[in-house]
Amino acid sequence: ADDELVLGYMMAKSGPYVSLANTNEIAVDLAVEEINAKGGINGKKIKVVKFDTAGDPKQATTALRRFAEDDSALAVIGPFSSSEVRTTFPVGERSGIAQMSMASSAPGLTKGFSYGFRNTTDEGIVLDQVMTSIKDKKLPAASGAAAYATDDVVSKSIGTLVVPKLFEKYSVPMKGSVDFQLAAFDLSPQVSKLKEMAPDIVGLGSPPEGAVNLAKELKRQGVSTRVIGGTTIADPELPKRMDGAGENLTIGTTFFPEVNDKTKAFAAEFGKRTKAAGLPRTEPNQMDAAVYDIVYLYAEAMKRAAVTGDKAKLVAERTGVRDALAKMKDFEALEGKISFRDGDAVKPVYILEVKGGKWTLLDTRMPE
Amino acid sequence: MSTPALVLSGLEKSFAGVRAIRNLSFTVPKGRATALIGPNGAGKTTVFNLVSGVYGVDGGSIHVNGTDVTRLPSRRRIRAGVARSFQNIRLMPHLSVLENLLVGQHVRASSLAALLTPYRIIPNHRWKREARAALEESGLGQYADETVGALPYGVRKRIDLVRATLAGADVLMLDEPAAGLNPSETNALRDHLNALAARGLTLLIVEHDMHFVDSICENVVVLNFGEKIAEGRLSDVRKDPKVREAYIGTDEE
Amino acid sequence: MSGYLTGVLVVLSFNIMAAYAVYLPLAAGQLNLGIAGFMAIGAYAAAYLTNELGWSLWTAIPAGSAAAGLVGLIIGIPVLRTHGIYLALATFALGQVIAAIFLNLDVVGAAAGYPVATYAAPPVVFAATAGVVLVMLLLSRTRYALYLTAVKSDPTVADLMGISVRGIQVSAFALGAAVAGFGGAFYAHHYSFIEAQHFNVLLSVFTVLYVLFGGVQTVWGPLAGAIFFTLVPEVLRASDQWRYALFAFFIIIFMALRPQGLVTASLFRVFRRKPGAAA
Amino acid sequence: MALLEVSGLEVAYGRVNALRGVDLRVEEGQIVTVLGANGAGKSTLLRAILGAVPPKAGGIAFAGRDVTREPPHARIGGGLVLVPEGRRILISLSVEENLLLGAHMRADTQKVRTEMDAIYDRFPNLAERRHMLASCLSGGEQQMLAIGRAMLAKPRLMMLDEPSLGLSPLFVSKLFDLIRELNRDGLSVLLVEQNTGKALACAHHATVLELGRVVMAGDPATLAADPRLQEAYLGEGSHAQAQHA
Amino acid sequence: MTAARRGAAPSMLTQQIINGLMLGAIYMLVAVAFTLAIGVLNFLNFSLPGLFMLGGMAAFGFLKLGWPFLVAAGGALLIAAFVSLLVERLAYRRMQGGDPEVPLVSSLGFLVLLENLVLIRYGSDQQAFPALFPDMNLRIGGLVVGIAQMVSLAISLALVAWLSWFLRTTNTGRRIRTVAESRETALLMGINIQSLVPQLFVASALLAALGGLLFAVNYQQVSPFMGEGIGFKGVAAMIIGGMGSIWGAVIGGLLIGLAEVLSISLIGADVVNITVYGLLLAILILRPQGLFGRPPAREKL
Ligand SMILES: Nc1ncnc2c1ncn2[C@@H]1O[C@H](COP(=O)(O)OP(=O)(O)OP(=O)(O)O)[C@@H](O)[C@H]1O
Ligand SMILES: Nc1ncnc2c1ncn2[C@@H]1O[C@H](COP(=O)(O)OP(=O)(O)OP(=O)(O)O)[C@@H](O)[C@H]1O
Ligand SMILES: [Mg+2]
Ligand SMILES: [Mg+2]
Repeated sequence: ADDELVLGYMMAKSGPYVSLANTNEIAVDLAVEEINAKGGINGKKIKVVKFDTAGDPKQATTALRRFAEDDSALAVIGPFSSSEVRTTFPVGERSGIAQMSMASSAPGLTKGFSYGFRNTTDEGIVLDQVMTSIKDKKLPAASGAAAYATDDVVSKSIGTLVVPKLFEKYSVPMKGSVDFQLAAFDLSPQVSKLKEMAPDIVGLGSPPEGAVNLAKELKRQGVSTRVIGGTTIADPELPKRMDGAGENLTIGTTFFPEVNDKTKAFAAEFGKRTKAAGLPRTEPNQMDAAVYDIVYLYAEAMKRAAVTGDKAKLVAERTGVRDALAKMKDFEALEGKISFRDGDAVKPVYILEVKGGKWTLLDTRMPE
Repeated sequence: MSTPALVLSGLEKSFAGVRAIRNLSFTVPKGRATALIGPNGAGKTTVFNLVSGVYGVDGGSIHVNGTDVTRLPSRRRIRAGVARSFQNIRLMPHLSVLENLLVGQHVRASSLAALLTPYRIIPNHRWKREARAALEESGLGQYADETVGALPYGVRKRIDLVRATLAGADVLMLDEPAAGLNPSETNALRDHLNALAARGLTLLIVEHDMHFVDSICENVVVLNFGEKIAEGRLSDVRKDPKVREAYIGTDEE
Repeated sequence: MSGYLTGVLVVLSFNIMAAYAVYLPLAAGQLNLGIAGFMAIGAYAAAYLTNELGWSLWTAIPAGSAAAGLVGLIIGIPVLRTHGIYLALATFALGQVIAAIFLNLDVVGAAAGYPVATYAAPPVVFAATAGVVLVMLLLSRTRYALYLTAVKSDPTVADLMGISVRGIQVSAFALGAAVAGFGGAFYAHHYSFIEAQHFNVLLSVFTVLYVLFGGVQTVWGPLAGAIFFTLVPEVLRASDQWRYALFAFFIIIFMALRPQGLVTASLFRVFRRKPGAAA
Repeated sequence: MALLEVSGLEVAYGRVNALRGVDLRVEEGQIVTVLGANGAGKSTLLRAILGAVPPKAGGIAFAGRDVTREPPHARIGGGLVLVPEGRRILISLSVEENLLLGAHMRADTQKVRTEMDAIYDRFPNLAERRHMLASCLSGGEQQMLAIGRAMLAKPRLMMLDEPSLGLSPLFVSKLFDLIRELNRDGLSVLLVEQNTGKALACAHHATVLELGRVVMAGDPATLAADPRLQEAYLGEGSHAQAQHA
Repeated sequence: MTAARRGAAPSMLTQQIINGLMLGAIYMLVAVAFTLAIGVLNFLNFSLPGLFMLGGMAAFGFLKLGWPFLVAAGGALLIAAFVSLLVERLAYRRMQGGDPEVPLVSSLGFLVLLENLVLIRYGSDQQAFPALFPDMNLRIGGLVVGIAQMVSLAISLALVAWLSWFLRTTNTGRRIRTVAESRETALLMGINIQSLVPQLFVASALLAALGGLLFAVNYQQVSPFMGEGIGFKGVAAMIIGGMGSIWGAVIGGLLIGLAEVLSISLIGADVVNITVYGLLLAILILRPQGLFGRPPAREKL
């Protein structure tokens, strides 16, 4: 209807990313409810149309086509994964509709797209902050090694580019690297190699599963080293899943529930709603926070562009939303102050460490 | 005298050290029917398999219409002029009768154009017409579009024969064509074969029914343990004590 | 046309092309579980040609298809020494190896994937698919198709009938690979991005699945299977997390009731008989 | 009471009616032969008696028991054994394993061994090839194997579907001798044969099938003399044979 | 320093070989399960990876309910056996007489169904399977050997030995081989297919589920998709060894495990698929029937 502002939302509610993404919807609904309760934007309510892409690039383009051509959406929340972003950004660019991903963190995805945004932080920046904290706190860092999944874009670029450069920058001698497949369950050969290298820190590029398997195998073979990682493994339940292993694991993330009252309140409300929905995880992860903020970012952009939701002005208003986003500076969001640089969000990084089987906040760092 | 249709000389074949064919030589004259008989396991089917190239020979040579085919790959032998039927019927069960016959025509329709012509769209296509005619001729017209798998043994046996004739080869090797046919059907088969022979085809027939052999073949070759033990007119060979002992038995007639 | 419908039909188009790529060798008795590998070859080759060498879509796509066909031909010759389940597993391994090679090939982005600049719009994809279906329909009416069945059902006898069994097998394998490459090349240029991870075993296996589901007795089977497998999950979209479970359940029940697949030869025989019976 | 009693048996393959109400009796100790042209339904009859194809109507009683609803293995366990059309040798098993398969339901291993030796004596071709894969056997040898395999199953009623197919004349004679001999030892036989003369000569009772129906039945000698039968199933050549026998 | 290095190198290689053999033991068990289904029934049973997963996941679920380990394990095996009977009923039995590839469709349907049902119940995450003992490893002079893995190796070998004897020499073995070659003939020979085949399905399901269970115990993890990768490698192991050859499956499993681990440790995980599946491809091209398989008997003309 004309009295609503429509946002499209690509969910990854089934498929490979469910465990990370299935709570996102709660966060989106929460944000929309909050905004609408306060009277909406420009006197109009926000309406979200949803489409489950199952993390599949083909379905994601179908979703985008639907939002752009059938639903008259003003902008699109998502898609989730890097692969989806690669296929939907070109379509969005041709249709002139903004998209903002909540999870894809592969380097350079927004390059060449004026309508493509990400509320995520480049893993290079995150790991750099982790390393600075380790140096600041004078934790042992005499030698390093890299471990990464080879068949995942983000993981591989962390392992082969980010980590070596990082160690060079902080003059940590690099002893070597080991790699594994995403689906690998047996990391004994890799850990046997690491055991021989005996580094102080291991830079890890991997999804959470790899981190869990690596931590357990390190423990089995009796190797003690500090594993550091980025947002790819920032799973609130990771310490629990590692079942006693993974002590000292240190990561950077863009969200931690215990930072301030706002985050605590969000976490509490989120916990209530997920429990009511019968979801297995009740603690918000960084994607939940990111997608929550995306709704607010879009709301702010729509306000600034003074959109009306009038179908006749759709093309102009979509461009208006994009332009307002691109100019966004220090927007006060749940995750902290957010600005956009070349389509990517610039926001605070929280350094967490596993202590006694729990995440603890080691440090908070603002980007330069 | 014209070149013989088939000349086997000094053939040898062993399986796992057992000599199944031993120094076997015989000639099949053109345009006539010759029988190859012998007890079970004598090596008759093996001879067919050697001539059609299913097995390579261990020694000796095979000439078809004067050409040496001994080293020719099996799929080329039918082009050299020798086609065969099978003792254990080998029709393609999921194809229709007509389609089986079309496969049989392959040697004569193997150009790229023939291969890629959508013959099933063209009504009354020439190859289909020919196959149908051949079926009608042997009284099987009604089965043309049936799936082969469900047909009774005797019918399949006769389709197998028609398929062999459609290759256009002038030497036909038939492995027990009358097996599984009842006497009246055997009579029909006899007429069919005599008609083929009258057309100038050369027949080499393996058959255990001596009356049948008698009524078609002038010459017989008798095998036992892979060796030729007799050759000549059936009436003469029959009297040979070696043949009686090994093959026909004494209580016959 | 609505954007959603366009999206779904595009997916359907690629599924149809993949289905025929599986169907061709399957008609000759070869279960090719590595079809995704050949799609990858077509996709990467064509994308490389348009991206790096500036070829046009109209030359790059046939070239990509030809590249896949050629690889199929060269690899088919040794691989087709195996039969039955061994062949299926050999092609499976082949698909894995091809995908793994692209995953490590830096000129086309390796694990980071390969963005493709040239774009093939939906109507182009639809036309290409219609072309593939038409060619398959025509082909199924030829002796070549008959020989595929003959070679599948009794290679020994087909050989004795003078048919070059190897020739038929290798050509069916290579043609299937070429069709896969054709589809892959379009895929790359439609979705503007390819990554080796996409061309995985499951893609191959699922393609085989819907071809068998559609039925391999006639050329219509793959088409029916692809349509079914694309549309039913869309219909089940509302059922949320139960979607795939329901879908699988449906497949099992359907196959138990109709093991020969959706479209069978006897179905057509019934149609053909009807006018005769009326007369 | 008859050993086997088939009444009103009907079998259909889809729309094709292969048997349309067949009645047949085999008394204990009898040899009964079933004759008929190709496609008459002879093989179908034997398969239906064994239970390999389900009947549409009619009943089958064996050894005083209604077995119409029983699965084949129950019937075979009761002594109803078939030498099937087309031999159905298992090509991936050795000759000896094929024979042992015939005895797979028997527990008396020792006895099976001695019986197997007797079979090897009778079919020396098999003895020589006992450890070879059965796929190597010649057509006739495979037929011998199929018969030997059935003998090892301890039959009460042996059904033979064209057992003389592919056997040499000498062996055909031996086969019929064997059938008579087994019959003398108490085995009942249901014989489908194209070698009409020989079949009639050894049978106690004959039945002629045509298009799935019994068209003639009775004493073999009378049937052999029947002009209708002679015309349809006995060529001129075999006529003499039957007379002779 | 250099001396230490020299001392360390061979020990790492030894450790890697041990790692490879242990991994191979898991593949082997799956390979044997596949041998029963494919080598014996000619049925490329894609539900086996699902049953493998079920072995691990169901045990995990029962343990979560607080059941003692042995009961949970027994329950998991039971469930797998039951599902396998359904597979036999709905996927295998109904499809006889058709193309050999056809039952593959519904068995794959079962795989998808099982995975999604488990996913709905437990989520797609990999879950931690509780450790049975605090440390299940033998440590001998710096080498680490998993006890659970040793046990799986032993169980696999024992099962394999018994199975090959059984199939070769017993009446049941011959019956099974008959069914494998031709159900139709088996029926005519009086083999009770209706009871024999389900038994085989149960047996192969038990093997697969046992594999999954041992996997869960070994690696202390389970997930709805854990069967896929291993299932495929298990089939590869079986094929390398040669179909129907049980000892072949053993050698194949160990070979694949070794190839995987050695290529990771000597070259990198990048090449695992290339080496493992390249090995499979090469062996099939050079020896189309696998290392220990016999070329299929062909019907004589
Ligand atoms: N492929 C093979 N491997 C091993 N032995 C074989 C093979 N083919 C044939 N033989 C053996 O060679 C001998 C001759 O077999 P062949 O089939 O030629 O006999 P035949 O004369 O046709 O007998 P029949 O009249 O019974 O058909 C037989 O003893 C058979 O066992
Ligand atoms: N599996 C089947 N499917 C369909 N029809 C069949 C099938 N088997 C047999 N028939 C049909 O049933 C009829 C009887 O066949 P059957 O094999 O019993 O004949 P027969 O008397 O044994 O012939 P022959 O002497 O040639 O062996 C035939 O018309 C045949 O086409
Ligand atoms: Mg023979
Ligand atoms: Mg018959």
